[in-house]
Amino acid sequence: MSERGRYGLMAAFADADTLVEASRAAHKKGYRKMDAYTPMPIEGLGELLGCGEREKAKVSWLALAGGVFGGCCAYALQYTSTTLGWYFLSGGKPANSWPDFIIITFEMTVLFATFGAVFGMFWLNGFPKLYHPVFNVERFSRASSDEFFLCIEDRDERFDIEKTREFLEQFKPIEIVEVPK
Amino acid sequence: MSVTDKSSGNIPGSINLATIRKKLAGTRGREYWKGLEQVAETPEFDEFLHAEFPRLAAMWDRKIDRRTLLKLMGGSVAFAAAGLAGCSRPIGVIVPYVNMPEGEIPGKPMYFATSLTLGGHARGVIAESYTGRPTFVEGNQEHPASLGAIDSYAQASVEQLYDPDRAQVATYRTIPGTWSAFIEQMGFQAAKMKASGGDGFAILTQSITSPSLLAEIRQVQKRFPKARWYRYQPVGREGVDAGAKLAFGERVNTVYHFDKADVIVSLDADFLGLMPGHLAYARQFADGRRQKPGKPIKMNRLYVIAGTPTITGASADHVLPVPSAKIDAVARSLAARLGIGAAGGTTEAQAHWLDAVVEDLKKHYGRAVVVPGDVQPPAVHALAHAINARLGAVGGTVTYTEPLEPDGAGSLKDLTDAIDHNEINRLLVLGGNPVYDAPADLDFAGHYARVEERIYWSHYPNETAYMSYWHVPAAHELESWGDALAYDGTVSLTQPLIAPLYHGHSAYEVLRVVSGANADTDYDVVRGYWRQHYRRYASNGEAFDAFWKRSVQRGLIDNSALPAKTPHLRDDLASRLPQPLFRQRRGLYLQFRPDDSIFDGRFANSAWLQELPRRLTKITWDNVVMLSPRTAERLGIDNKELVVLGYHGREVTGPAWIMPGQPDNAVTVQLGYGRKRAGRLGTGVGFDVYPLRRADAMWFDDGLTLMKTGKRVFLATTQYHQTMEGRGLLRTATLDHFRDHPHWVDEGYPGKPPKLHESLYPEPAEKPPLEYRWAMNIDLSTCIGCEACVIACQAENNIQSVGKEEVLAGHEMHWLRIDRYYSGNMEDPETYFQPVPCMQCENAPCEYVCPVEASVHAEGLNAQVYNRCIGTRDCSQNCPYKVRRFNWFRYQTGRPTSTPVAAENPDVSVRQRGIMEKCTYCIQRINEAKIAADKTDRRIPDGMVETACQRACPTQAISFGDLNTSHSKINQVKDSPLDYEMLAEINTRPRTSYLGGLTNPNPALAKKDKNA
Amino acid sequence: MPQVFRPRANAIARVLIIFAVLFVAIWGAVLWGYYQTPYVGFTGKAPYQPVPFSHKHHVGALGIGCRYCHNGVTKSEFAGIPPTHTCMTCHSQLWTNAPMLQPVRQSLETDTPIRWVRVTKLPDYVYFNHSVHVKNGVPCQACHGRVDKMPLVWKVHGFRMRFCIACHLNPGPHLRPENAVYAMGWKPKIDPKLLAAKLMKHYHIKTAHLTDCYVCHR
Amino acid sequence: MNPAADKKSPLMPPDLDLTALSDRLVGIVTTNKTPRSWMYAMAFFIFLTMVYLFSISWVFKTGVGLFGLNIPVAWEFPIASCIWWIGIAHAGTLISGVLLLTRQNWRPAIARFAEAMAMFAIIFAGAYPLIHLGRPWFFYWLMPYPNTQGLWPNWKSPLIWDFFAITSYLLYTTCFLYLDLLPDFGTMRDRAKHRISRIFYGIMALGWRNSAKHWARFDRANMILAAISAPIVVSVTGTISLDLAVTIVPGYHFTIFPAYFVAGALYSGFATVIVIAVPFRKMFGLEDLITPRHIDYIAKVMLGFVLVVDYSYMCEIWTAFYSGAPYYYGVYHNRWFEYYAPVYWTTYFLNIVVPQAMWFKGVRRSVAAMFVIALIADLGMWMERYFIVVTSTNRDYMPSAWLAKLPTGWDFAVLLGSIGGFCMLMLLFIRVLPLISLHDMRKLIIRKKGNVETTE
Repeated sequence: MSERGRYGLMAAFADADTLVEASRAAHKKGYRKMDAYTPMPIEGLGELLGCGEREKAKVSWLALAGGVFGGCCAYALQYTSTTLGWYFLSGGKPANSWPDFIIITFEMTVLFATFGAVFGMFWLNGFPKLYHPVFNVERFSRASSDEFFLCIEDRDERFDIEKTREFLEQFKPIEIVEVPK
Repeated sequence: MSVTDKSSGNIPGSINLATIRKKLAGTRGREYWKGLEQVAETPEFDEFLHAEFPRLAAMWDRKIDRRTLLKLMGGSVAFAAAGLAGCSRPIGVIVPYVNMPEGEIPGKPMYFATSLTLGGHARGVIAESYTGRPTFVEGNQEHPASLGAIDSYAQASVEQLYDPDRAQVATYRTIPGTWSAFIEQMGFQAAKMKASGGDGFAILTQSITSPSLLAEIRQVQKRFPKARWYRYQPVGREGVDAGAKLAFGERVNTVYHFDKADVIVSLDADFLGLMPGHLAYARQFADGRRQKPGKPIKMNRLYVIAGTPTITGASADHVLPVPSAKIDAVARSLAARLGIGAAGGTTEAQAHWLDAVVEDLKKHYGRAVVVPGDVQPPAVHALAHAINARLGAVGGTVTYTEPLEPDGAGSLKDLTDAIDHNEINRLLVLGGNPVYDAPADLDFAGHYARVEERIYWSHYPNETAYMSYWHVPAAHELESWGDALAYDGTVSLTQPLIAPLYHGHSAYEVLRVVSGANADTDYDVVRGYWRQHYRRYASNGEAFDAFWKRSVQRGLIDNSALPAKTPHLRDDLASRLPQPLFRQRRGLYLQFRPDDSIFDGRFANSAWLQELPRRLTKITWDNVVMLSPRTAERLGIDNKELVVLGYHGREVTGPAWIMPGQPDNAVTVQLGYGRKRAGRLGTGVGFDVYPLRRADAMWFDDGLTLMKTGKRVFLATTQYHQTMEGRGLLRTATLDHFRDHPHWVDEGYPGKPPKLHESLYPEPAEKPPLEYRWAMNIDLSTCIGCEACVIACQAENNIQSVGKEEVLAGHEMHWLRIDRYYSGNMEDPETYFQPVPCMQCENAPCEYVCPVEASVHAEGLNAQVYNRCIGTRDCSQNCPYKVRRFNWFRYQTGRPTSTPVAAENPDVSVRQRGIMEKCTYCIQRINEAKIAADKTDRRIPDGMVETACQRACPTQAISFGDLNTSHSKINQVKDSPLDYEMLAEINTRPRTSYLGGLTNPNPALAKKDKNA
Repeated sequence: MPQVFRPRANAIARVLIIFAVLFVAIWGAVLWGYYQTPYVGFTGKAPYQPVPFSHKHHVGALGIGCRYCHNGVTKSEFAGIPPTHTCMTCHSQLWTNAPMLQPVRQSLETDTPIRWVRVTKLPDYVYFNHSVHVKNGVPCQACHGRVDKMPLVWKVHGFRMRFCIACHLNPGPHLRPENAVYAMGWKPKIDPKLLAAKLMKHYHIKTAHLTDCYVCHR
Repeated sequence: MNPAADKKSPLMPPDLDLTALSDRLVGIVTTNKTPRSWMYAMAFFIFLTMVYLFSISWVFKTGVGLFGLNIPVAWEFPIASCIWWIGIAHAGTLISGVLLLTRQNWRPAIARFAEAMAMFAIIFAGAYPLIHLGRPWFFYWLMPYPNTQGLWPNWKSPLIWDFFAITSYLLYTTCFLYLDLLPDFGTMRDRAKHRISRIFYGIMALGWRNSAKHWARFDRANMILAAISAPIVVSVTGTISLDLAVTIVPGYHFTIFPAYFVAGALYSGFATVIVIAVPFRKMFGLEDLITPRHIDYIAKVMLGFVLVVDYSYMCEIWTAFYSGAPYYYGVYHNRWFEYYAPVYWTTYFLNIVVPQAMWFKGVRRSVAAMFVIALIADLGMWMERYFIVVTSTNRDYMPSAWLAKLPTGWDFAVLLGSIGGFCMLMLLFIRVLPLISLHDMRKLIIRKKGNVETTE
């Protein structure tokens, strides 16, 4: 038990099914501040752990915002730089040759949508977050390859070290550890 | 270009004289003009870097700044700025005059009327000079032999002037000596000669028409009665003189007037290409073919009996290919048909052809003319004189004057004989290059070596110079005073634009020094001569100074043309005619011709001329052995295959060229190549044919053998595809067809551009309307393919030459090219020329593909902004006319082919490596005119702006002007029913258009239907 | 244990990201600023001259007109640098043996030009024509500044393409009546806007194609 | 996932569980004994890279005249190669994007290095047009930035479209690849041996900790990028084809070009995936993860696209002759009978006749055969790009300007050099990161167990 206090209680499971079962139970039991750690995405876990459709939609919205921003800027730049101020006659085409401007507008839309999605995801996930208490657990390194973890956090008002441990025991985890902050 | 000067045509005489006196007095020419440069000290460096990036340039050439630059690149910009803003960096040096010559305005060119000679005959030119630096020459409208036009040789004189390979200093036995040492030694020897009356002293000159120089020679002969004068010109006109003697018993100068002629028959005469007066002749001929708006449709008719294809033949309505050697026979048959002498042997086809021609000639009594070629033997000339007399041409289409050159000079043969008899111990060679270009059988080199004292005066340290004791560098015609006669005898004056760059001296000085007289300057001599003789031409009681000023201003002496005279034709001419030549042929005929570009070899070191595509073959940097297709077939010779020419035991090897229109069994080779000491460029280019030349057969002979070698070589041609693939690019028709179908140019060709509403965009996309809409038109009926425009464009626009390897790689730079297409059969095809400059499209395909707006529309023109170009080359990809040129490497400096920096036009950017360039309609001239007009708030009057190509064109085939000026010449031309736009159907809307070509074939010989 | 970083790593990471962003922004600003510096534009600093000729004295104090020495300005693209003789027209009488003028006298004696240090120079691919500008009412001052206040002449403008374009797009405000073209520090009496319009009409200036490339580049 | 697939030979060894998977794939990176073959290959490709760098610097110093260029033929090798490289890139994007959307279970094994391939290919593709500039040191004039001239790029120019397309494609691919790598960076961080590498991977992982919330957002972002992949692929090669198509050059000016180029691009791209996969699976003993069945799937896709390409050939010819313009007949007369005819006919043989072999299952399943066919496909597509670029302008409107031009040694040096550089980067990549996406494979394994819903 470190001096920095406790982050939560973590249970390791051998397979995904048990983890899902446990998390579902925990959710039913009213635990809210908890998180599951799995080597690969597992359907439905998100909803149980408070990262539901609304949360995911944020990413989509950011992507859309990015796209719109990129597209508008691109067209605005092309339009203003050819029609306002001084411009050149080129190939007998008018200043605002909109068909010629479409491609760059499109490319920029796509590019900034990409940025929106990727950096939006980073932002929502709070990256970069190089240090995190869960890493203090020795076994946790397997979360990125073959084991499944459920961590009920200390800050959950229902959290009680004994009760929670009992609760987790019933799913026969490989191991239960306290996660120091 | 200053328009004010040109329009009013006044070339301030006295003022210039003042300048020139100063120049002549001035120190070494080089510093002189360099000192006047209003740019930084090393122009070439500047031009290179500044084209690239001004500030970089300013920094790059100084140590401290290179350091700064590195810092800048290293990234500590702020530091560099802060740390070094203190130290002031000189941008360059600016050097004013000490005492500005009167009338000189730095930054404005001055124009001097002067004249340049070729083979002794003068063409008047106007030379442009920037702060004392000649940069450009163009024709002098007032000069009868030029009429404002110019030929490629004269055009290249500027390049030759600055040629770094020119002789730089007087040498004795090739060791640098001094002019004063020369004077000293000559004075000493002259004294000795005086005693012997000049015994053993001989002067060898080229043909000279200069009155003052001839007077000088007479002076020498007076001082040394035993001195002898010989004359040799590799491209000589002995046949002409001898022919006249034969016909009239006296030498005459024949002047033709093609403007008066309806039917012209050329007996192997290239009067459009290079006869004396060819510029004037071309103009007269073209005026007879041009269709003038509102005038009745008519044009003259030209028959050419051609020993080898020439541009004259290409412009002809009917060509009869006959080996030069057999033209004698044809001429006799022609004459016989007109009742003169006995017929020579002709073939069936020839006979039929001649019948038709003679009919035509008879029909046009008094308006017909027969022109014998310079290369033809006396008999042909004599017959031509007789025929012309019989046709009532004399006094009309032909006039005779006193000969331009006096008699009294021995031939080269006489000289070598004299040397054989040890009669010559001191030989002064004034110009020419006899060691290289003398007929081989005379073995001039061998004889020359036997002369004790060999003095040579010439531009280049060439073959002859190498064998001479004293070699004195010659002052260029743009560096010295002089005079010469034009083809009609008009006295043309030469004035210097610059003090000799390379310690050159004029022929006068050399002649005087050698003959021990006091070495007056050429200025004193020429002026002195005319002070004595001016009264004949001066308006009554005119003072000499006024006369001189007037004449120098105009570059010629008014109405000094020789008066016409009518020599009496011998009645017994027929009987006096020599036996017909070549009754039966041995082997093949060998024919020599001066080269389209380098003449007799004197221009071999000129990159401009070497790279100028030969008029018909489009070959650069080489000469070839021309064979007719049939002959090549018969001998199994492949194009570009090396063949060995065997003639009188001598052998020469050169690449074969299968020449459509070349007479069978006749092999033509060009003079002037295979130089051994021409300079960096000329040495070793092509193969030397002088070893095959014999004094008794200067132009043609039989007995030639041809041997295959099986080895093929690369020839750098600029046009690889010779037919038009049935595309309506170049449109021609016969005159009769034109009469019946006035709008034939549009009939049966891809149509007009699409209607406006068919375009996605509103058309035409224009900023507020333009004040000027420049446009060009090229008349295909009068373009003779002489390529004067190409080289004029090169000179005006700082276009670089690139050398044979680069031309082979397809990297040539000429903005204006002359496409040459053949049609019809290989034996005597029709040949068409089509000059192709930038079309200045209004919907320019090149523009919209440029990512950086280097190719945009400016002032209604299709601008190419060099300093913005990054060289994607998409514009060239998208140019349907392929008129854009790219600087693949750094051509502009540092290569032997680079144009001398001093010769470059300060009004045009010198393009750097990696950028695209193209025809700009000479925007610098347009801008000058616009500025001049703008300053006085008036419009540019029609005809004030002339593009370089337009001005150079001998036939005025190119018209240029402003479409917004109503009734401007260009508008009239474009209203012609013959006007058409090339590739109009792809909707590029070119500003450059063409007038469909017309020919006027004889119905009796209805083969040549030129209707494409 | 899988923990690789210390808690403070998070903070550090965030700070680094912010710095990265700032760095790019600042770098851009610096570059932009650098191009405005007198160092790049050669402005503001009078180079040393062989003869310390003072425009301040000759123009400002003595009131000699520009065209007396730069007489090419109305006729040619090049305003012209006076030949030694022009200097000597006065200095053969005045200050005939001032050591300062030694180079001038020497130039005349030895017939070697004075080598002035260039102050203003445009790239070779820019074809600026003085005469057309002064004839159309563009005053010397517009480009060369208050020369009458310069002991040794320096450059006041960087002469970037923007500078030229700005005026070619809207010449009006820079124009002056014909009599004031060569004046220094001239102030319009009437409302500048009115004057501009009047002068544009007076000089027949049409701006539509004044920014076409071919106006300055060939 | 389709049950049919299970009846066939498996896409991965049945006994492969999560632990074994991680051990094997991570092992490839963390192992200390690098395969000999890798060493030799690396040495060779570093040499080629040197050749590349030297030749482009020399061209930079001397001038683009070194390439086989002249006035009718102002574009050749570099542009052809640029189009070719971009095409190769597209397969990577498409595999990791479109196949993700369509839940192809043969995707995971090949997606990762295909994506890497895409990125490196774009780098070399993008370099070509710059090398090919007359004044490459002014390339930045293509970018819109406030400058002292007050000028902007010419937005009407297809080359500017190109510049933007390639740039955004490169950035997009980088994002997509990094996103896909993020969880695997996490794995590497947790399994790397040395502290240094752990820190490196740790930083790259940005603190990824496999939380279900991470996964949820990760999935969404991944899906969005996947959805973008298709339009970007089409638009980029489409744009490049417009470089040619918007000109008025007969032989360039065909409306079918975008579709035609995209199909060709994907054909050569998938071929390249095979060309890369085959040696790698040997080198690192991955025969059981990248199985003949994978190759088979790719082959089917290739066949599909090559048929589109062949259709386009015919369509183009038909258009040319239907146009009724002599210039368009000229183009085909030129391609069929003139100087460049051998290139044309070889191309047709390679791209029409040879691919038909892929109709046969035996061929598709034979790794060796497919390797050869794939190489041929790449060659064929390169030659196609070459003849399109060159044989159109060398004889267009003006017969007098017609001229052919052979490539020079520099052309080949730069082309081979770029291939070398590309391979070098690929080799480097697989020694630093798992060449097969771990988390995708895990999904596959879990799904095989069949009782848990994993997202896709």
